[in-house]
Amino acid sequence: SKEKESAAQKDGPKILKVRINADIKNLDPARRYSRWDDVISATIFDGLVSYKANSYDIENVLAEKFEISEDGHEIYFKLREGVQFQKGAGEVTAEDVKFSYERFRDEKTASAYSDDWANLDHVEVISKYEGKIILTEPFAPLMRTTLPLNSGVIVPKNYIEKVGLDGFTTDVIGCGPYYIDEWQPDQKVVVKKNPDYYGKAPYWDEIQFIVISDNQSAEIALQAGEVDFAEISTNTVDTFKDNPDFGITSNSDLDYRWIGLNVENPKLQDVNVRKAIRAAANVPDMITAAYNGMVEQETAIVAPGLLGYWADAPKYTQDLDKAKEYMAAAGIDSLDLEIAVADTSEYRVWAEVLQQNLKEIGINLEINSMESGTFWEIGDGDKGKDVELFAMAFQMQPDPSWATMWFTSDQVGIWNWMRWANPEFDELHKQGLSETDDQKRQVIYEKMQKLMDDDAVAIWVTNGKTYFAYNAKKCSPAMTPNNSLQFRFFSAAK
Amino acid sequence: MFSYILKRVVSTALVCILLIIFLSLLIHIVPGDPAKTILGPRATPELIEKIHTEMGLDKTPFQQITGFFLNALHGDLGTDVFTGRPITEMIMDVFPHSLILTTASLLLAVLLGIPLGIFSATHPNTIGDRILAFLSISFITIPSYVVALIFLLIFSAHLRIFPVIGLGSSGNVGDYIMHLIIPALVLSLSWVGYLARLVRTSLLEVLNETYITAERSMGIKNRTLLFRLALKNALIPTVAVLGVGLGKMLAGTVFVEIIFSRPGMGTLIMKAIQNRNYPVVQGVSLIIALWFVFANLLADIINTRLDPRIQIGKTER
Amino acid sequence: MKTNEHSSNVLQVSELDLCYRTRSMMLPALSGINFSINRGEIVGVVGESGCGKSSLSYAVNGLLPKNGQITNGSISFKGEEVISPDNSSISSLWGNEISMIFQDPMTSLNPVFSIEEQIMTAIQAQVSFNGDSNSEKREKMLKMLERVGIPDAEKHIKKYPHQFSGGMRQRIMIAIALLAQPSLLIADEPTSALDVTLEAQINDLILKLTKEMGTSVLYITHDLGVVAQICDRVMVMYAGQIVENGSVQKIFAEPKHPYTRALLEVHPGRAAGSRRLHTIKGRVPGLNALPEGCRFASRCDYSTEECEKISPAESGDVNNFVRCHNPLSGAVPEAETSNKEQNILENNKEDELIIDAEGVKVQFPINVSLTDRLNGKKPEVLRAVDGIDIKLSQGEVLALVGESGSGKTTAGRCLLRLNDPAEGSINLKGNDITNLKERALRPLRAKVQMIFQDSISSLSPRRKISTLLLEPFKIHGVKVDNPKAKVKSLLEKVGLSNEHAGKYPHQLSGGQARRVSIARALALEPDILIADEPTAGLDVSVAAGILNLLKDLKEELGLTYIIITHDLNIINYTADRVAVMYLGQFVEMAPAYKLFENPLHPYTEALLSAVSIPDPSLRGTTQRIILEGEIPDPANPPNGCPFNPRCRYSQEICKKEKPQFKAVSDDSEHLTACHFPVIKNS
Amino acid sequence: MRKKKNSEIGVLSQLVKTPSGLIGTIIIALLLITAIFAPILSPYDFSTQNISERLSGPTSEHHLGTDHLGRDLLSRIIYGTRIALKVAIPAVIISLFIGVLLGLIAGYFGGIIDYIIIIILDTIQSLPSIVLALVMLTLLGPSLTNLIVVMGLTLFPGYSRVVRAQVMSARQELYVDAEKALGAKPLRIIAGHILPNVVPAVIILSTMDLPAVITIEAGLSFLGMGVRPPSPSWGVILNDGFSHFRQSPWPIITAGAALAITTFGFTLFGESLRDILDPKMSGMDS
Ligand SMILES: Nc1ncnc2c1ncn2[C@@H]1O[C@H](COP(=O)(O)OP(=O)(O)OP(=O)(O)O)[C@@H](O)[C@H]1O
Ligand SMILES: Nc1ncnc2c1ncn2[C@@H]1O[C@H](COP(=O)(O)OP(=O)(O)OP(=O)(O)O)[C@@H](O)[C@H]1O
Ligand SMILES: [Mg+2]
Ligand SMILES: [Mg+2]
Repeated sequence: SKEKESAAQKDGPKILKVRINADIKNLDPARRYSRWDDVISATIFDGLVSYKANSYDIENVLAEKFEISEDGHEIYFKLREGVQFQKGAGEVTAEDVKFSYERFRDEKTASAYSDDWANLDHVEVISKYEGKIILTEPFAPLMRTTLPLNSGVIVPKNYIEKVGLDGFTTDVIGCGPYYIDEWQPDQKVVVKKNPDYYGKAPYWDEIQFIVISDNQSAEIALQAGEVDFAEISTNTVDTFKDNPDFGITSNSDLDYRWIGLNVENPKLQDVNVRKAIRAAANVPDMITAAYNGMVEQETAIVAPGLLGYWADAPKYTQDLDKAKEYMAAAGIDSLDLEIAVADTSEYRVWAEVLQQNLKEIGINLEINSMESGTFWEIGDGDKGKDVELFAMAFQMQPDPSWATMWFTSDQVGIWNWMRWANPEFDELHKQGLSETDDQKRQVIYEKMQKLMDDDAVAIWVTNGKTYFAYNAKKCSPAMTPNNSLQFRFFSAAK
Repeated sequence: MFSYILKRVVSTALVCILLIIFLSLLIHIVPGDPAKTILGPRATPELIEKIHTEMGLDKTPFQQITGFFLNALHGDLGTDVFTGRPITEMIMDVFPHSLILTTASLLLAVLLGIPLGIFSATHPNTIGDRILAFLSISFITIPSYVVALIFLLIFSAHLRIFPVIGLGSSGNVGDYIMHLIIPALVLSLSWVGYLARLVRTSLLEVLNETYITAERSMGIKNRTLLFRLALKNALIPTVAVLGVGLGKMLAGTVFVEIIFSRPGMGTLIMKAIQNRNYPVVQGVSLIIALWFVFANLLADIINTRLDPRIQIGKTER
Repeated sequence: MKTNEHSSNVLQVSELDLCYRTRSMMLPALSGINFSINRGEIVGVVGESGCGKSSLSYAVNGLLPKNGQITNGSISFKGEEVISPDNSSISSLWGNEISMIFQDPMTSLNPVFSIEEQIMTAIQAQVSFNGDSNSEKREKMLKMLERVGIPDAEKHIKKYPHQFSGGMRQRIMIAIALLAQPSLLIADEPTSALDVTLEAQINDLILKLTKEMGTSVLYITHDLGVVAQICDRVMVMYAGQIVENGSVQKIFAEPKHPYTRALLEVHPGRAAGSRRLHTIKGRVPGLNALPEGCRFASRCDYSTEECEKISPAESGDVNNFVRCHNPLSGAVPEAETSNKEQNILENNKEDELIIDAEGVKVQFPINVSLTDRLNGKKPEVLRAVDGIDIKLSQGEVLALVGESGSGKTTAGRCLLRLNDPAEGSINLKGNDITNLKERALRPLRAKVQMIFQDSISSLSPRRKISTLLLEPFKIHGVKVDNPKAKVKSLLEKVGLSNEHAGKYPHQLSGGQARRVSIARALALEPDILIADEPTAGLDVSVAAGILNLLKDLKEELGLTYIIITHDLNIINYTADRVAVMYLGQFVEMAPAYKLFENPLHPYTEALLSAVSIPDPSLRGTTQRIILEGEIPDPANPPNGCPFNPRCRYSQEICKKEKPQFKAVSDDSEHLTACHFPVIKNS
Repeated sequence: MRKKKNSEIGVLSQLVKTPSGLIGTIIIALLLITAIFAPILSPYDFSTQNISERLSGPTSEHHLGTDHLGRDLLSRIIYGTRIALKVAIPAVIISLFIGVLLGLIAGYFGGIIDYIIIIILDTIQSLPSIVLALVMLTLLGPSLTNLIVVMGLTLFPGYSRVVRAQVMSARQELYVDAEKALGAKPLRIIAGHILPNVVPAVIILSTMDLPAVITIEAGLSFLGMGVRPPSPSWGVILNDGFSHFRQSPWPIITAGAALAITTFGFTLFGESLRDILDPKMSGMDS
């Protein structure tokens, strides 16, 4: 039957079926919410520049020319001529570029990604195809995360002005290799090859993104041939590895996941207590139990491979003697603590392992697992002072400032749940944002991470690693090193 | 009939009002912010405020409730702030799938349960009856999610006879039905047991009635007696129970839909609760409540067809 | 003669034994039953409750309950043996040769099918209609329905059983049973759930139709009066045996078995005006403890040592025998009578009225559907009691009689304010209680008590008898020094032994339960007692016991009674005055003896003539007035005189004008509401 | 007092006479024993982890295998019995208390009070209990106590309805009129005469509700809304097992079986009890 299938594919359209973990919410690049909004809109929209297949290297896409001024305040671009938006929505012009970028700063758009364009002053239109992006200050992440990704894509100005914001949520129009064909809420999203695409035509004629929220179900669907490509859980990697029909691809994530310690809480004010906890925690066990050992231990907030990765960071493993020393130094021999976790299996396992670890140094850890909605509120404002330990994961973009921005002192009571306030750290963060020299930035971010380490405010667990399994007889995937799936570069089985 | 329906409408309206009041109050006390829950650290204060305004969380509960009802009367249950889709549309998209799933499983239950019940009632206290009784109780008591988990593995991972994930490709009726079979079977199992027992008891009861003896004494043959004269009486309680079953369909579908990744009312409300997507929770709850009332009404009406003694309107609500 | 008998013999039962299997033992419900039924003969079966009358009918028609088993003997139908292990030979006779009418017409029709569907299903199954086309079958069905007295059958067959009254349903049952012109009809107490007037109608119908068709009837009843009226022959059953079998004339004239005689003696129809009713001591023995010798010995006034040891055999022919060691001879002696008139005069102290109710009306709201209400229909009421006056002095006994649904119970309940009067005033012992608050009424309740129609359900099911008997004292805060002794004395007062104190109500028999509720009502020594149908559903002997008790209590305690009943037989014995109710109104009121002698209202006249008297010689002699039709719906009473549609004297004026309730002759004690009272020309 | 005991023994001895009653009683007895003697019966501490032995099948050391943290499954299942009963019994008692009270009030007073109560019951019942419980748990946050309270609040309408119906029909009964005619006050009638008639139905309903509560509790825990770790609720074991099914089916098999057997036992028990108590309390004979 496998042969028949491929035979049929030779005749009919080439269809790729991809599992997505959750339904799309909004495909408008400025108002996207989830990772799957990102992945799918990336097939529909093109920006001035983009990452090449399987890499962080940037190439021109819509831009014919793309130049950054010496002082980093201006970016000149010249568009390809004659590029058409899908579904007859007109030609791509510099006006569209201006509109696409400036709307991120517009209050009416209420973009969750407005910070991507934090330093945008305005876009100057020089001619129909030429323009300049004017910045108030140089902005290092712009080239790394804003322009090559979804915040840098071009949307049709005239069309959006015509249909209004509410008309541009799931029925979007871009100028990328695929156009949106059909959306069956909670079931699937179908994109089809854009016949008028100006660039290299993608291999797949049609991609169906099928919603399967549960990992187990997805794995079954993959085995049953109901999908061709799916994210799988670390627990089942072995099963697919042993099966020649399937290929596995994985990449370390950039996310950072940690157990935070609230330094403002009286019980944790003493750095020795925090260090004792850190020394007692058995992170490798957590990794074995929660991820079947399929991920790497994280040593600091910036992931390996990124600018700012701190290679020499200490890698903590359980050391009970040391932990007891710290406890003695703090002058306590027993303590009742509570860890707040959102109720997922992953965090629960961490907490349960930590519970067992801390028991050995006389700390009784209560696990307060709560439903995620409740969890997200506990760090708010002064309420956050009562938090003791918590398990958390933040998403990350490939620029170190994305990691450090949440732990400055003005984030206390917002996202800095450790309530760790360090003026030096704040200052360094500011510097890191406007510094454009990569080497200088590397020094800045390493230093920031050291500051965090000294104060023992977090037990870093893992950056995570995402595993995808795919039908090796059918397709061959492509993604950036941080797991951004590049469906436009997916090809036939190799 | 008319006054009966009017009465039902009034009490349904009261139920809905109370439900929405309950949910609206809940929104004001429940911890958790929809914006933060969905966006995590991306949620800026402005964005949070905007989402609150769009959800109407800045209004007083009274305004919320009245506003909700005024709109609901026009069939407008609000829009999902995150996708911008009308909630009515979101519900109408998934409702048929839940309905088909429930109906299919009830149908399966009727097709299997009633004959089994008749068999038991006509062979009381035989080995067959005892075995059926044991099986029925087992079917009734094993939680549906346990059955679902086990079926998922047996049928999909090992046997691979039936596809079980999702709804199947759209527009392909055959594929849809194939995807329906296992989930419907899982859901129907407890109903099979339940109906078998119910039919058994009520049929046995009916067979002991004087009128059955009287009819037997008129020379009516056993077959006619059983399938024509007794069964109709025995089905009256069954129909009422099926009505409740149809009305409570969500209770079962939540698990089945989650485990088999089927879109439906269960998954919709589950996700909405998790995301604190209040307008969706409200809208879905309202529809569920209305459906519940409707299903019971339907059962009542069918029962008046079956049982001439029940005069609609004279029965207690 | 012999050959003739054989050929005309429809049913022949010999040496039949029937047992019921129970967990602990086999209960011998029937033993050694011998009889036969001839073509066209109507054979009555009588006996107290539990004597095996129904079991006999089950055995004959093959509809035994699951645990029933024929252990011995034979039943042959028209010369053919019908007992077979799987019932197959008898079941082929069902509907065609043998058919049944059941006791309760309310439960013997399938509630979810229309009359037409039910009859047609039955017809389809019956071989005698095999050749007919469907329309012919329908034709026959309609004709039969007309014959049993369902007018406009075409219209009514679309209806469902619940839309018919009990009497109508029983007619329909009779129609179904006689459709195929069977040879044998088995009727198990077909009228005991019906009123006297309906009973007469139904029995007449059975008699008429079966005579026309030549159908034999096995007619089971506990009322000897009915037997005397319609049966050719009677079999008396006692504890699973036939103790006497013979022609009606002979047995009523000269009962040989002491049990037969006792049954005749206790019949209230014979007791008019007597000082004291006969009763039969003891109870029918349970099947699990049948005595060795004669089963009746322990209750028999004539029993000898032989009787207690040796079970007597049948002596005589198949259909003419007695099972007794010492058969009696001669007629049953007349009951002694006392002078009624005097009784009344003694008690009638006009000056002090203990009950004084005037113009009392009780109304129940009727659901009017909203559509009707929107169409301008006003909410209606059902006038259950429609303006009655009740005045009673100390020690007087008033009887309320009337057909079912005439409002007797409601009238009684209203006097106790269990139903609130819509109009009128109620004065009890000089207190106006018409609008009294429940709280204020409570102390008075101790002095006015009611015995409810259904005694078992008027006793709280999960309380022991002793608790129930002490409850009145608790409620009214009366201290009881020695509760046990109190319970004992109360039970003794109503003729029960102390062993019942620890039982629950459902463990009592109907008669015992009634006694307990009397004891409870009497606990606080009330002045007024309202007894609602105190003998309904009881065996005659038990009923007689209750009536004696009431009478004794009256004499002892000087109670004032209202007795509600539809059984005119018992009134003559108990009541000083009688009020006849029809559709919520009094149509006649008079001292009991005057009412019996000279009923003024046509309704009273008809009620009296429907009374069954256990004397077959009266058959055909007194002119029986059988009331046509049934009591109208009280929600929708006829215009003019409420009785006019059923009255044989009805004239134009009766349809228009409601007659006044007043004295018609110079006798101020005898009131009636009739335009044309029946005044005897004596 | 002694009398009462007798009658209870009477019911029990009748129960064990039928096969299903016997099986039900045995299962419940075993459950109770397991719950009470959990520390003695379980071979290990239910929370001790042994990461290196995680997800093993049954071995001579771990008779039912281990979970994803290497904890002994047998011990966890045994302690799970405690949780199941700890939630179910108080929850049923709460709903019984509220339900009976409201049912009595609605049934006895009728009219507008009845109407209001009925509407409230309708409202609660118009949402499936699992959804209602989810919504309410979101409000209160998952914890053992909250779970109990929420279950109690979702289930009480069942009792109210039964009690109300019984009271309504009891109110029509003659014996209530008879009490009234004797001059008894409403409280006496309700407490002394109506309530005892409602008791059997309520007892039956509550034995039938116990397995329902256990099922819902495990279901909520399965959805991640139940009790807190490391409490070994069967639902939690199922949930964890579901994430690691490919590696070891044992958590799901054992927890699923424990749940199935428990609900099966309670249902058999409840039904046999109903057969005995209903319609007349013949078991009360002395
Ligand atoms: N199915 C049965 N199983 C056991 N005993 C039975 C059964 N049916 C009747 N009996 C017993 O058989 C005896 C005769 O009952 P049967 O109903 O024939 O009496 P009956 O004369 O018709 O009484 P009634 O006038 O009350 O109808 C009674 O003692 C009764 O308790
Ligand atoms: N609670 C009630 N609600 C409505 N109608 C009632 C009620 N009680 C009695 N009725 C009606 O009032 C009429 C008189 O009833 P009642 O019970 O007083 O008659 P009765 O003479 O005692 O009849 P029976 O001989 O059958 O006991 C009947 O038509 C009955 O249907
Ligand atoms: Mg009988
Ligand atoms: Mg009455």
